[in-house]
Amino acid sequence: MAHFVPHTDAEVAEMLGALGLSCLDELFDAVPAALRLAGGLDMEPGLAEADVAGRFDAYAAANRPVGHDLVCFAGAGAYDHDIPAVVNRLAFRSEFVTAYTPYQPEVAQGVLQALFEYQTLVCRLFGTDVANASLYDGASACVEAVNLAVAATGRHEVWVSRGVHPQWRQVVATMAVGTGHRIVDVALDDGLTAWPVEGQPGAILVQNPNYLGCLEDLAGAAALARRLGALLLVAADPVSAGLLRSPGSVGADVVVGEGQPFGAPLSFGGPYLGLFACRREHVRRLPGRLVGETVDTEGRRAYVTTLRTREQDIRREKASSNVCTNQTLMAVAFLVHLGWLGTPGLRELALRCARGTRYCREALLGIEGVEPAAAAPVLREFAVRTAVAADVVVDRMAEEGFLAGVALGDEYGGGLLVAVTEKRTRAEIDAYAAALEKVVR
Amino acid sequence: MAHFVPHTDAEVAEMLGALGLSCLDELFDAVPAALRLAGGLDMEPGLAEADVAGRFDAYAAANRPVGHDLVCFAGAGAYDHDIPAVVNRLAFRSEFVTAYTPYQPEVAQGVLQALFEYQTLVCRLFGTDVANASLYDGASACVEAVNLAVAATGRHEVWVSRGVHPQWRQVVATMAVGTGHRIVDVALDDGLTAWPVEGQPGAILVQNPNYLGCLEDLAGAAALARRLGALLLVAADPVSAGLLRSPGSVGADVVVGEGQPFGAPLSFGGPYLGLFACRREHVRRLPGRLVGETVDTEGRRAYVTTLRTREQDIRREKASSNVCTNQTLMAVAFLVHLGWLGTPGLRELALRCARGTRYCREALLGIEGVEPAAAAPVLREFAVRTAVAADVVVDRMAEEGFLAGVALGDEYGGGLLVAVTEKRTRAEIDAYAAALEKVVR
Amino acid sequence: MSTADASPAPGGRATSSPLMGHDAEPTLFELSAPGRISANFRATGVPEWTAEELVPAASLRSEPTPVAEVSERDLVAHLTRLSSRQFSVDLGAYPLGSCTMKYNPKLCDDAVARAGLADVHPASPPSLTQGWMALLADLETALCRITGMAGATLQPPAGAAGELTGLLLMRAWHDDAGQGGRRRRVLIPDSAHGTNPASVTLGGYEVTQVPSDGRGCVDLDALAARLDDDVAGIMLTNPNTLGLFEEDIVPIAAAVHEVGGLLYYDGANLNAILGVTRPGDMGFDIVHMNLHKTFAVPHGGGGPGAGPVAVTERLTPYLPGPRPVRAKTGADSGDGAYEWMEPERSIGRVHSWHGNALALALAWSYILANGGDGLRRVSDAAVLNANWLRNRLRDTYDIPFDRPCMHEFVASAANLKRAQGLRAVDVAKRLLEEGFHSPTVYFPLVVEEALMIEPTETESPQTLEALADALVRIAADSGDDAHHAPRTSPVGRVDEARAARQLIPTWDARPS
Amino acid sequence: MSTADASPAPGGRATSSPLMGHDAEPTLFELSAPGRISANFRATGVPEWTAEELVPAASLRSEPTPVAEVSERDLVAHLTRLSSRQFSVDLGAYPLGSCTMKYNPKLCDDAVARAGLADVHPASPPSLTQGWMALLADLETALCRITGMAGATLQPPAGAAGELTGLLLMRAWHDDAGQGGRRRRVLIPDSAHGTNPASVTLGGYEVTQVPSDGRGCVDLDALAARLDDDVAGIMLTNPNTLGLFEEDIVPIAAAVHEVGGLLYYDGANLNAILGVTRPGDMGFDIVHMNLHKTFAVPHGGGGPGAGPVAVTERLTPYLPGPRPVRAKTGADSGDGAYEWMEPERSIGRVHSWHGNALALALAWSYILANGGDGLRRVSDAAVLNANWLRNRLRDTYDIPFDRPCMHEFVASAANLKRAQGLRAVDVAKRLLEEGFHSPTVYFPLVVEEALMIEPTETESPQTLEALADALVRIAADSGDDAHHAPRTSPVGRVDEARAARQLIPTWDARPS
Ligand SMILES: Cc1ncc(COP(=O)(O)O)c(C=O)c1O
Ligand SMILES: Cc1ncc(COP(=O)(O)O)c(C=O)c1O
Repeated sequence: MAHFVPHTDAEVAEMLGALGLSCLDELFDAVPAALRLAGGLDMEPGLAEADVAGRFDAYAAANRPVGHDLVCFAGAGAYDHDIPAVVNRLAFRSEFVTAYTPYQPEVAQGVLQALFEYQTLVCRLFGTDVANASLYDGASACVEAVNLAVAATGRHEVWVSRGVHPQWRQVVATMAVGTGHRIVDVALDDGLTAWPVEGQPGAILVQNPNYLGCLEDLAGAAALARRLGALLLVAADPVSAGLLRSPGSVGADVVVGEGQPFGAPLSFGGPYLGLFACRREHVRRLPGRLVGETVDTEGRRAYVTTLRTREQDIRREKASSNVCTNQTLMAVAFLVHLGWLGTPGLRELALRCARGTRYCREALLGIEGVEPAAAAPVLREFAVRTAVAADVVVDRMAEEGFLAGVALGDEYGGGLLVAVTEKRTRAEIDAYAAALEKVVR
Repeated sequence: MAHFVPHTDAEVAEMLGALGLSCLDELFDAVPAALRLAGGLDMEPGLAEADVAGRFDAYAAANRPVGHDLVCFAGAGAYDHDIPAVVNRLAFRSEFVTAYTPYQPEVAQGVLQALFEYQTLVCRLFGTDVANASLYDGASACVEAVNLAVAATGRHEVWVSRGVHPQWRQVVATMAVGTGHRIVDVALDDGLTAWPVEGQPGAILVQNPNYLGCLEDLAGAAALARRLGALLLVAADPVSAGLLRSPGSVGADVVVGEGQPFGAPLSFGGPYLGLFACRREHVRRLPGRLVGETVDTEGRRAYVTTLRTREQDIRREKASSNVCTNQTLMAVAFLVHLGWLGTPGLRELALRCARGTRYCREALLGIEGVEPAAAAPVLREFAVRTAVAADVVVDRMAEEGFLAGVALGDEYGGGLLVAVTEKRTRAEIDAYAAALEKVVR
Repeated sequence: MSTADASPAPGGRATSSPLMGHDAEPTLFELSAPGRISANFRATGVPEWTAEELVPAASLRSEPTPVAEVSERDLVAHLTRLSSRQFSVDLGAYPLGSCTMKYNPKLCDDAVARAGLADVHPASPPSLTQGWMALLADLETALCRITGMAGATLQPPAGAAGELTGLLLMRAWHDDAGQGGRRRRVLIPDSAHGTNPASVTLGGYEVTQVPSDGRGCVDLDALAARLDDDVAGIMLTNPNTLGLFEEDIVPIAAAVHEVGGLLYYDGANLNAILGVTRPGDMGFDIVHMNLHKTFAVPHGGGGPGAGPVAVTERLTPYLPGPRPVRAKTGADSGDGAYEWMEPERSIGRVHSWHGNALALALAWSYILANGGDGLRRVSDAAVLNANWLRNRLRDTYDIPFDRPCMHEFVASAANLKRAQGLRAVDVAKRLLEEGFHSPTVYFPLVVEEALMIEPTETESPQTLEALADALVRIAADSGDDAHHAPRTSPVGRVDEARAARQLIPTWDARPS
Repeated sequence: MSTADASPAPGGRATSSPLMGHDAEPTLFELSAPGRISANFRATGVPEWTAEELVPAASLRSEPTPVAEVSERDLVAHLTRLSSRQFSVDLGAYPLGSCTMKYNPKLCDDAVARAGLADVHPASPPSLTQGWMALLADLETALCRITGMAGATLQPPAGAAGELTGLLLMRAWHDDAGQGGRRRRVLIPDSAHGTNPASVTLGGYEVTQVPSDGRGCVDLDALAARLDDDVAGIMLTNPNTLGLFEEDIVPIAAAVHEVGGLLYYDGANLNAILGVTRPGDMGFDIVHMNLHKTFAVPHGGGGPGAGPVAVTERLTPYLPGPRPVRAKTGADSGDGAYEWMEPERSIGRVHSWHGNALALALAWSYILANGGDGLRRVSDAAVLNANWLRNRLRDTYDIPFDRPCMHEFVASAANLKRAQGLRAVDVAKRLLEEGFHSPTVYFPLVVEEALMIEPTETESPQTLEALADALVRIAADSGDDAHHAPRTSPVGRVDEARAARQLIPTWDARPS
């Protein structure tokens, strides 16, 4: 078996001796005899490194990853983007990987500066003043946005567009049971949120592009929010920032998102990255960590986590959030990936996604038996309806070598959600359309 | 295409301006017009990172690597050992990977200390006083050993056992054309070197275990060398150092070897690692770099390349060797792998190879139509003769999912050379024997 | 080009000055130069429609979003130099109490670095993800055996998320029992970690603090006084944050259950009791684990982690879904393919997908490598190291609750502060100079000038020796001198007050 | 345990003191403690015969070979700390003349990190290695196009090995021409790199030095005077080691060919002329390339590299074998499978297998990423950077041959040495303090106090600016002050003389 405990028997004996103990069991005298686990854990003995690798080969072999044999057209908040080599080579250097939260800033400037730069980039993408050092994922970012809004407005009702990722809405609903917030589900009309005109919501939450890939009217939502005295919470796609007006610039108070497209492989859903940003006026309600610039005793530029009094370890039951461990390493990967793309690259990436999406959508709508799920303009993802049920389509297409997309739930009247990234070639899209034509017959 | 040149057009113009030039071509005015390449290189334009990856996917897909689908029983100087995760995670940290030869020791202590520790380990394995900081591979180490011996003895004749890896002997022969050394080929008798009793060789070169896997009589070779006034040069397998007496302890003057088993994947033959070690009396003829311990101005322990006057950059045509760039990074990988194995692990590794070899040899010799190629005792590799030609056996076995071994050349009367490492399970060996039984019928 | 001034020149000044100790590392934005490019894209043959053709004018931005414009070479140098300004477990001992900064085996990183795991889309149908589902189910089983529980959810991405999940399970249970309205309070010891009370609030409960007794454990009488049928439950860490085992856990559990409350186990300190005893045996109903502490998931500079929650049989129907289960084919169960199951009375999802999957897989590789026997050795050595170090330091530092501890102990610099003005923070900064990370300071709150020390099992006796020597050396320092520490780190002591007073949360927010 | 003394405690003292600037990093042997283990082995089920049963007593060693006994955690900390004591391209600019320390693209590391390449056994039959053979053949073709040659061998593992291979090709050619006996000399300019003369000796030839003229190039008259029919050939680097293009290369080539000699091109400086001109066009017969310079194979702290040798048509029959070639199926060639071909008059193997295969593959990925157009951009920028820097420094440092250079130039500290006792070595050490690696010093030998500066194309103008500023700053220092440099590196100036005087080549050789 693998050995991670360095102690030799002689050293153990010597150390026990220093403590006046005769055996290791005596270390646990404080544990009542009745609670002692007789016979130890009911688990197999430890494996050698090579045997662990063998087990994982088997797990991996039982999956079908996307790639040449399963060309990916699935998105729904988890996108198949190219990740440049620099991301893994840099973000996963062991200094970043094996460090803890930067509690001692003097020896944590690496992580702190990286987070400071990450926060800057998130604000630039979203058009906001401040961003935190990350949350768990898109869903938790939505939850925190809702909590911030309720705290800021004192109103417990929050309107949530059905255009928001259904799983994120489910998490919002789960957490609302604890906070007691009233979550109002707002339906879509031909792909776009159909807001009620009157009410007393503390906030309205909309996603753009929304779950069906459609471009929402953020300016309209902002006007509505202002009129109702609510905050506008926007869940945005960081890739779309390459082409779309930033949510902040059109009136969003809080902007959240899923950072996976930059730096994180599909990874069966995690670890991903919760993006959270807002206007400066809400900074004292900001959940999680915030890195700020300051100086050291010699006046040299330095970074440190700041406004700590918001946080659970100091504020305890009155904290703005309970988050402690976040997704820092994914934030560093985000920084490297986005830094590599740079200003022109981000735009080019978004443009290529949009082009592939347009090309693919037209190819699919050219197939008889394939209908658009919504007429509203889309950017990087779109939904279609087919005679054959979407989940059946996905299964059949897998045999053809494609991950066809994500089957939409009943709340959307079914259908298939299709995403096209910069990785998809014209040849792949043509082959995909040809296969789909067979499958939907 | 990928971009590795940072200059923007504006910067290029500004820099040209500072030089009083109007275009880049003027930078090459010193190149006679007649020599200018019209129309540039006849090569395809640059590819994007993702497209380069695609090309390499295709190359890789056209190979059959060893693994679950091609269980490896081939050795012949390139062994399929488990490489622990620490090797790649540590030896390939970018500080080691992207550094040059440690010409400025103050900022190269990392590489220097690693090499100092590597040299220490090589000497411990081989029972020698000094080892250099690496040579290219087993073959080049043999060449340098021969050159050292001739220089030390002033005799130009060198006896080389046919038990030495044939490709290493070929390289020795190639280089001897330049140096004018007389290489005498000494045949094997039932797997062991049959030395002439009289002669005036400057050195005798023997490999242990030899190419057929047999254990040579080093003590006898040492006695012979002493009697003839020749140096004993031994090519040794570092893994066998776990069980065998060290060549140095039985009288070798120079010990060389192929370091691949520690830290280097099969890699289609390179980069590997030339091990070179000798008695202290020969240190001024040592080829390549040597790291020594010293102190800095404050008396702190420090390391530096030393006895530099042996080397080409100072000694020029009188240098002990022409080697400059060596295989330092592989030496660091060797250090990490061997350091991880440690004292008990090295012995255990050798033991496991020997056990698998014994088990496999017995299984094969139990097959009718399979005969031993030699009776002499073996350690981690052995040769058999089969009715069916060895190269045909290898081809057929590949279809069965095994890399059966390496076909022996005519100088060995044909046969199949089989290696069994610690990676081979009893089940794999049994399956291999079963498949071979079918194949040799 | 204008001659560069002392401050870092803009646009890719790739010097390693920061590494060599002077200058700060310029930000990505200072390294930026207009027109510089690293990005490149594959050839796809897709028609090249313009942005205007693709995006409605109302939504299309006029200017590209400013990111940065650096060469790949400068990006690499920047991040590499940043890493050289960062301490880590791989560089040295990291005795940060409550954080379990043990060595993260490299074999675990490699185990999960497989396309067959990393390139699986989370929305793929089960037919394409049997390997992942099997892995998660195997991990769930192991975690249940380790904690003595019946079922678990792997969705919570961290400990705090696990806490909140647990509290929502508590609430669902009481609601089902028709007690939703009545149960308003959750008890928490005064030594509890901050996430506990914060989670209680988010769970919709009020915090009632339970004071520690003279021995650093829950005061039984105080507990009894606070127990009533409006109590939803209690959250405990055992061993607690003082590193002490709550010896009265059985009567505590009985008393809480007596009034109909549930017991929540904060598993942050599980590293102390692997294979020794199980929360389930102690009477806990709900347990969260920090896989990034106990099971060696690297902390990543603050995350990601994983905070699975395991529960007793009666609570399994409330677990978040979907959960991977093996289809029952015919009579005997668990031999078919894996499918997703939604618990009947599930509280619902707590993560976008299936939790921090790769982190979960990494923890599973660690558990497999150790095995049942190895996990017990982990706790043996963790507790042995902590006690040896406590014993070695007791003549030098105050040890408020000086009796055998579990995997960590809390010392105090109170005596040194009185004697020579040396505070916990000074000890921490001095220790950085000695080449060690500092302990956790000023937590738990019940101890003044607290130094919470957790050596973990992966540090050798010789490393402990060196750490003890350093701490003893430091204790002889005067506060005046130590105030200047650290002097050997990339930057000196950082002005935290100023950061809060003059908030600069982004590069663009800097006063120019 | 005995209390640790000032010197590093034995047995796994995992502190990062070295990183924090004090203490030396202990050796693996000091970190060792008896009985400590990291190694572990898979379960195989193979019978567990004892060593005695497996090895004849005469060969069996009595004691295990002492290696080290460290925990995996301490091994990781040790190597990680060692890496933090090492400068590298990824940390900063590395203007080491003649070494072409350009940025090594990460995409190249990833391209070759494939099981389909790394796990292929070199003795596998061609049916199993078509991918590798295609890759090597494609690289050979590209290298021939870049150099203007007809065929190449990829076997030489480094430049020096390539040189010797080239000299043996020269010898084989002359021998075949029945001139083996007569041709005894090889001409080499006095500015040549040390490996050139060393290789000549190993090739069995005598070195005849050709002095440089006042312009730093081969002196034509001196050359003519040395040319005779006993000359086997000449070895040239063009641009030469002074960074100057040998403008008279055509007449030189004619003169050498006139007497029946061959021209050897040392490709170390190929980075200057990619897509601009080719050795073949200049009249060279044999060319070696340093893929670890021109084509971004990382230097690895000293290696591995790759030194392919390309030759003109007439010399291809002599190339080392085996070479991967595409089988001719039917009339038209090159459409069948790859097979190994042995050139008719081959000089024989020069490597155990097929050369440093992974390094060759890495270089190929670099060439593919750049393409023909990109490679030209590489030389444009390399030469632009060198000239810009030369121009910026000419008022501060002597520039012996001050005219437009190619990819590098040689400055001299002679003026500073005279003026203020500041030698080339002092400039080098001071530059380390400034966060840059130093140039190559004291080479080429024809320039006193030489500072050979090669910025490479991957450093941005801003980095050059910073480098120039630093060099100008340094030139103002007094020698007395600079003698103490470097002061910010892990160790101060190293005592090289003592290392040679009191040789300590291994840990075991230390005086105790
Ligand atoms: C005792 C205790 N409980 C809970 C937590 C919170 O866990 P996490 O940081 O994973 O959210 C921590 C982590 O610091 C802890 O130490
Ligand atoms: C001009 C020149 N020639 C030859 C060589 C030798 O090449 P290698 O170090 O790859 O053997 C070098 C390398 O430093 C060089 O600079």
